[in-house]
Amino acid sequence: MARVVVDVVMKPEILDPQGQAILGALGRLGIEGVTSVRQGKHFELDVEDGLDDQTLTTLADTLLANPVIEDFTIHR
Amino acid sequence: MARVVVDVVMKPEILDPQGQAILGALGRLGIEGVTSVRQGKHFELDVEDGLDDQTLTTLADTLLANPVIEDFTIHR
Amino acid sequence: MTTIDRRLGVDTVEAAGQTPDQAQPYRELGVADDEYARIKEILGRRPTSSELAMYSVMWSEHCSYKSSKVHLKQFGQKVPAEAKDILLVGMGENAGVVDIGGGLAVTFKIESHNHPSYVEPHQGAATGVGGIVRDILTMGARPVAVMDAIRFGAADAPDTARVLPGVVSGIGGYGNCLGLPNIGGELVFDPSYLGNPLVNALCVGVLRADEIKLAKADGLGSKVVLFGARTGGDGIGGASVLASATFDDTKPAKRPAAQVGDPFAEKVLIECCLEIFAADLVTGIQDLGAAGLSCATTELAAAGTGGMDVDLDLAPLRDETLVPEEILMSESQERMMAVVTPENLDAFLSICAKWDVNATVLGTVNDSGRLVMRWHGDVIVDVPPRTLAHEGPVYERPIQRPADQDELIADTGQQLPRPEDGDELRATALRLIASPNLADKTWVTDQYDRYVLGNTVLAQPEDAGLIRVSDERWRAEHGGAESTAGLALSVDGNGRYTRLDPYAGAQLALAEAYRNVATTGARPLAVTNCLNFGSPEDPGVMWQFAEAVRGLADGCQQLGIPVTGGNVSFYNQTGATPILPTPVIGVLGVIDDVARRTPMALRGDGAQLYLLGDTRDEFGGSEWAHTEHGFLGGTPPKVDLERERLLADILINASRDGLIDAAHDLSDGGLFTTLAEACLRGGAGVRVVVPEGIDPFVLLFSESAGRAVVAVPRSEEIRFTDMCTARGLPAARIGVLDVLEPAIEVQDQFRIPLAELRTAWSSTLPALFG
Amino acid sequence: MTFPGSLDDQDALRAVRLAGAEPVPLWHGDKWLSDVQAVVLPGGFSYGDYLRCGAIARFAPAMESIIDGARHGMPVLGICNGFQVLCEAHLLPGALIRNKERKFVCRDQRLRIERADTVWTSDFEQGQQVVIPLKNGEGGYVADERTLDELEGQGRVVARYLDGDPNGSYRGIAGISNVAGNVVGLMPHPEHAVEDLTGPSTDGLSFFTSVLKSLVAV
Ligand SMILES: Nc1ncnc2c1ncn2[C@@H]1O[C@H](COP(=O)(O)OP(=O)(O)O)[C@@H](O)[C@H]1O
Ligand SMILES: [Mg+2]
Repeated sequence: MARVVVDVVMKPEILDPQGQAILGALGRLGIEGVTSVRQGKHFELDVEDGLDDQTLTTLADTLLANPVIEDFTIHR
Repeated sequence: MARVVVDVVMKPEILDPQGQAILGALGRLGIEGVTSVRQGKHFELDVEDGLDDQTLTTLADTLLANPVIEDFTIHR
Repeated sequence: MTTIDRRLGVDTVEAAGQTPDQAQPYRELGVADDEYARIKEILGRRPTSSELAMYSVMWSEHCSYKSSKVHLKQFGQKVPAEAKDILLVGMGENAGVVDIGGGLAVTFKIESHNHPSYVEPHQGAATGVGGIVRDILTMGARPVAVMDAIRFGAADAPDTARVLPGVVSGIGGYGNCLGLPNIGGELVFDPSYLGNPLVNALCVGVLRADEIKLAKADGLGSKVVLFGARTGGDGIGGASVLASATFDDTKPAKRPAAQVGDPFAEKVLIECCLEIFAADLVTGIQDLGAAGLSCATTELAAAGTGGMDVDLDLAPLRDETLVPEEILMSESQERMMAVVTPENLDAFLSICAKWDVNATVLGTVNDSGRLVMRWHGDVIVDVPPRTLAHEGPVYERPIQRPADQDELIADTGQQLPRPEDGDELRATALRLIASPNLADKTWVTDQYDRYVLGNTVLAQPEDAGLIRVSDERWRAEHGGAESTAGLALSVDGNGRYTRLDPYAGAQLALAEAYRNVATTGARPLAVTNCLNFGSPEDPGVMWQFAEAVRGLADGCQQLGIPVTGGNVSFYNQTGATPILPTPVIGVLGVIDDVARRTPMALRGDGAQLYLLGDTRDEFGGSEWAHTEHGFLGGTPPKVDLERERLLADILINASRDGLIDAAHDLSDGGLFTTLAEACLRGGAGVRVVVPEGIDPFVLLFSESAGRAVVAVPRSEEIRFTDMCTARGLPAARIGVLDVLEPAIEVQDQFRIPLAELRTAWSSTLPALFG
Repeated sequence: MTFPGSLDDQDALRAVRLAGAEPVPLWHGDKWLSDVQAVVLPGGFSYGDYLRCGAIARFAPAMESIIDGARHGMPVLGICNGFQVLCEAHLLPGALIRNKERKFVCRDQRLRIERADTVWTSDFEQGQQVVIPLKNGEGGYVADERTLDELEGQGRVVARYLDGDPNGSYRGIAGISNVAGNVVGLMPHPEHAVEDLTGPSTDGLSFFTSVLKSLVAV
């Protein structure tokens, strides 16, 4: 049994309303020194050791992320 | 200028409908060997080197995560 | 991974017999000494900790209504004669059911989720919607619409900025995802709600009059099925003392501080149940809400053949560390319990499978008169179910009219400076219409889907929501044609009026909801209510409560519409300071032909504007005193329910006979607010003439009850005024519609172009909440 | 087509009926479409859509035959969630993301019909302005510049928002079609604008009469 983490973020060219909003809120909170925020998704999977990287990639690529607008990274 | 990553996940005892839905879909996709999925948020921040951990924690605690139902980890 | 013996440390009936004097943490569970003594007397031994858990939740204020019961009885005792035959199911069931004719019935109810919405606004409000929808579903009805009445602290208070957006996104997020149109509600700001917002959600459902489902476990050998979401450690704060008690010193795993709703799970649960109902596969059904399994099992068992055997360890868990006490108290959402005869079981389970709904047979119905629960074979619960479900404690709480009440009433606010000339009236009008309580609410309501299901005829900002009673099955039964019948609903409350006079305040809320329904042309039929008050242990609060209930019961009797159900929410206070006493009243009405409904919008040219009812100098508890002077004192507007009945009759007949183009009732803010809302809705302006002998300020801002404004086409003017004269309803012609250069113009006083008015009205909430 | 979390399927059936066609309810779990001539993917939250709207629906058994039918010219209209599903299934380019305002929005929306020559819009005038309810939480249409230019260049933008864009859609795009024009995705809800009694207009009906005419024509 292993823990796999998949992080999904919007491609840079796609605007990210959530990130923008947080950046805006920072100002109101008087927190300085943050120049950019982007929000993505974070998945924690428990997988059986048998599961190969191939399958994991398909999983991330077809389900967890939408390649049209998102990039993903798998941490095993 | 440094890249800081904050991951936010539902507290383990809290229901995570997102994760449940994905787990269900895996079955339909015919992907086996994944025993649990939890979906959280992934934030990528560009911060000035001056920004101290203290401030980062406040930020994560007030803006990025909802402490009532979520835990967060900061990777600097 | 080592599997721990799940039986370890679990208290059993046998153990309870052997250790009669073992100390139990009943006080921590909110069980009083005498209540604990009574439990022992009932059982003839000390309760097991599972039984104690069950008694503690079932005998809690929330589930047992122990402080309110003695007052709520009046609703049953005072059911109006004319209403007896339409009331198919009265109070006590999950929700009341009324007959609307044509073989159809309607069930509706309003419920509070105040405290959870303060702790976690989004999820708290969301699960509030989920809970009330399951109540309606449980009656065998298809939920067809929701409404929400929400109250917060001062609009500009920082915590309001935290709570309100979350509450609104929670109500929207959950309701939208269920595909239920939101057709109305209330949004009110008052400092007294700052530490204790009110989130009251209403749901209405439609069913066949002969297909009502009840919460009873009938039929020897019938199976008890738990279906829907798995059980987690949600909402069991109290149980932790038991958990730690059973585990001696070993701490139990962490339990959730807030519940998360899963609207998708609820959506499939709804469709699954409706398919099961259509196939007539259940003899009894109960939703799991507060007190979860404890409530469902005891109420089902108490109402049916009399006994039930349950294997609690079969309940599917989300968290394997849960102990029986916690499973029994868990309030995890999106769960239902059904009673199914053995021959129907397979069909039942296959429908659950079709919808991917998890279903487990937990037990069997018997006639032992006992509810027995086992945990891996050991008996951990053996109780007479009625003693939990129906024979809980009943309190006659001390009642004491608050000392400051007379003082409050004595200071009528006559001394408050009033606008003196046209310019001051104009400025006052613009400030009022821009004040948070009167301003445009679309910032909230645009987050709610009002179109889904395709039957919404009127929704916010109309006086009442109005939906067509039409569904697939109805059309199938009627050759594809849509039904013309409609349901109208309005919810209203006024904490300031109720603070000044709880009896009158409850009746004024009732009257406003009743008037709102009639304004659309629908005939008011039945009432639901959500009573939000402070601590019942405070004699002053208990007086407010008793008076409000008496006022509501008397009012319903006089209006001839029965109370079908409702909900009591006590302990709404910050420290020792209670909220304004806030009964929120929902009135349901019916209309034969939805095409005949009267909209609020003033459109077109030339129609004559009539003000119906009497306008008096009444500013006690008014929006004007509140926003302009932050003042609360005097007495609320006079209640005249006979007049409300007459006004409703006129509005309903006028709609049926097509005598009026538009109607909008008068409430918070008075005539000016009503005109502004109606003009901005339709785009037409009005030229108002102040009738002889009335002060313009009083005309524009007084909150006298029993009034409405109607637009009468010239062609119908005689017929309409004759009708009013014949029936003795004062109808004063106060002006005419005007579409060229639309504005609200009050002769010799002021003129406000609609554009300016719209800006003032619609900028407030966006400026506050983004 | 009804997915477990579909919400506007009843409305879609009603709209089809009011347009004069015979509505056939389809179930996401059925592999084969009973011989229908066109498919409407209605609004809702097909599978809860906590991950991404339409992400899971795309894999529904029924989607195989729909994707197949669409590739062979069967008219398919995806409304709101249906639009999201079509994008996830790569029958349409781009994607739909969280509204710019990060709030669900439900309002009567003015649109301009940019293409009156698809099977779903032939009953409109080119450039006709219509009012149709918009209600979505993830309705921001996004795609890379190349794709956007391609859509514009090939005239595949079917409808555009007027009075400022309500959800952050690039270039105010409210609806697009595939190259052949038989597959259309639309964020606003025409099925909610088919009766005077319940809608802000009856403008939505033309989407359904359009496809009916083109089908009886062949
Ligand atoms: N929280 C809410 N949810 C839905 N609709 C609301 C809400 N608050 C106010 N509304 C709607 O806004 C309109 C104006 O509200 P209000 O002035 O209280 O109406 P009335 O005075 O006729 O009771 C009504 O149609 C009401 O249903
Ligand atoms: Mg009203």
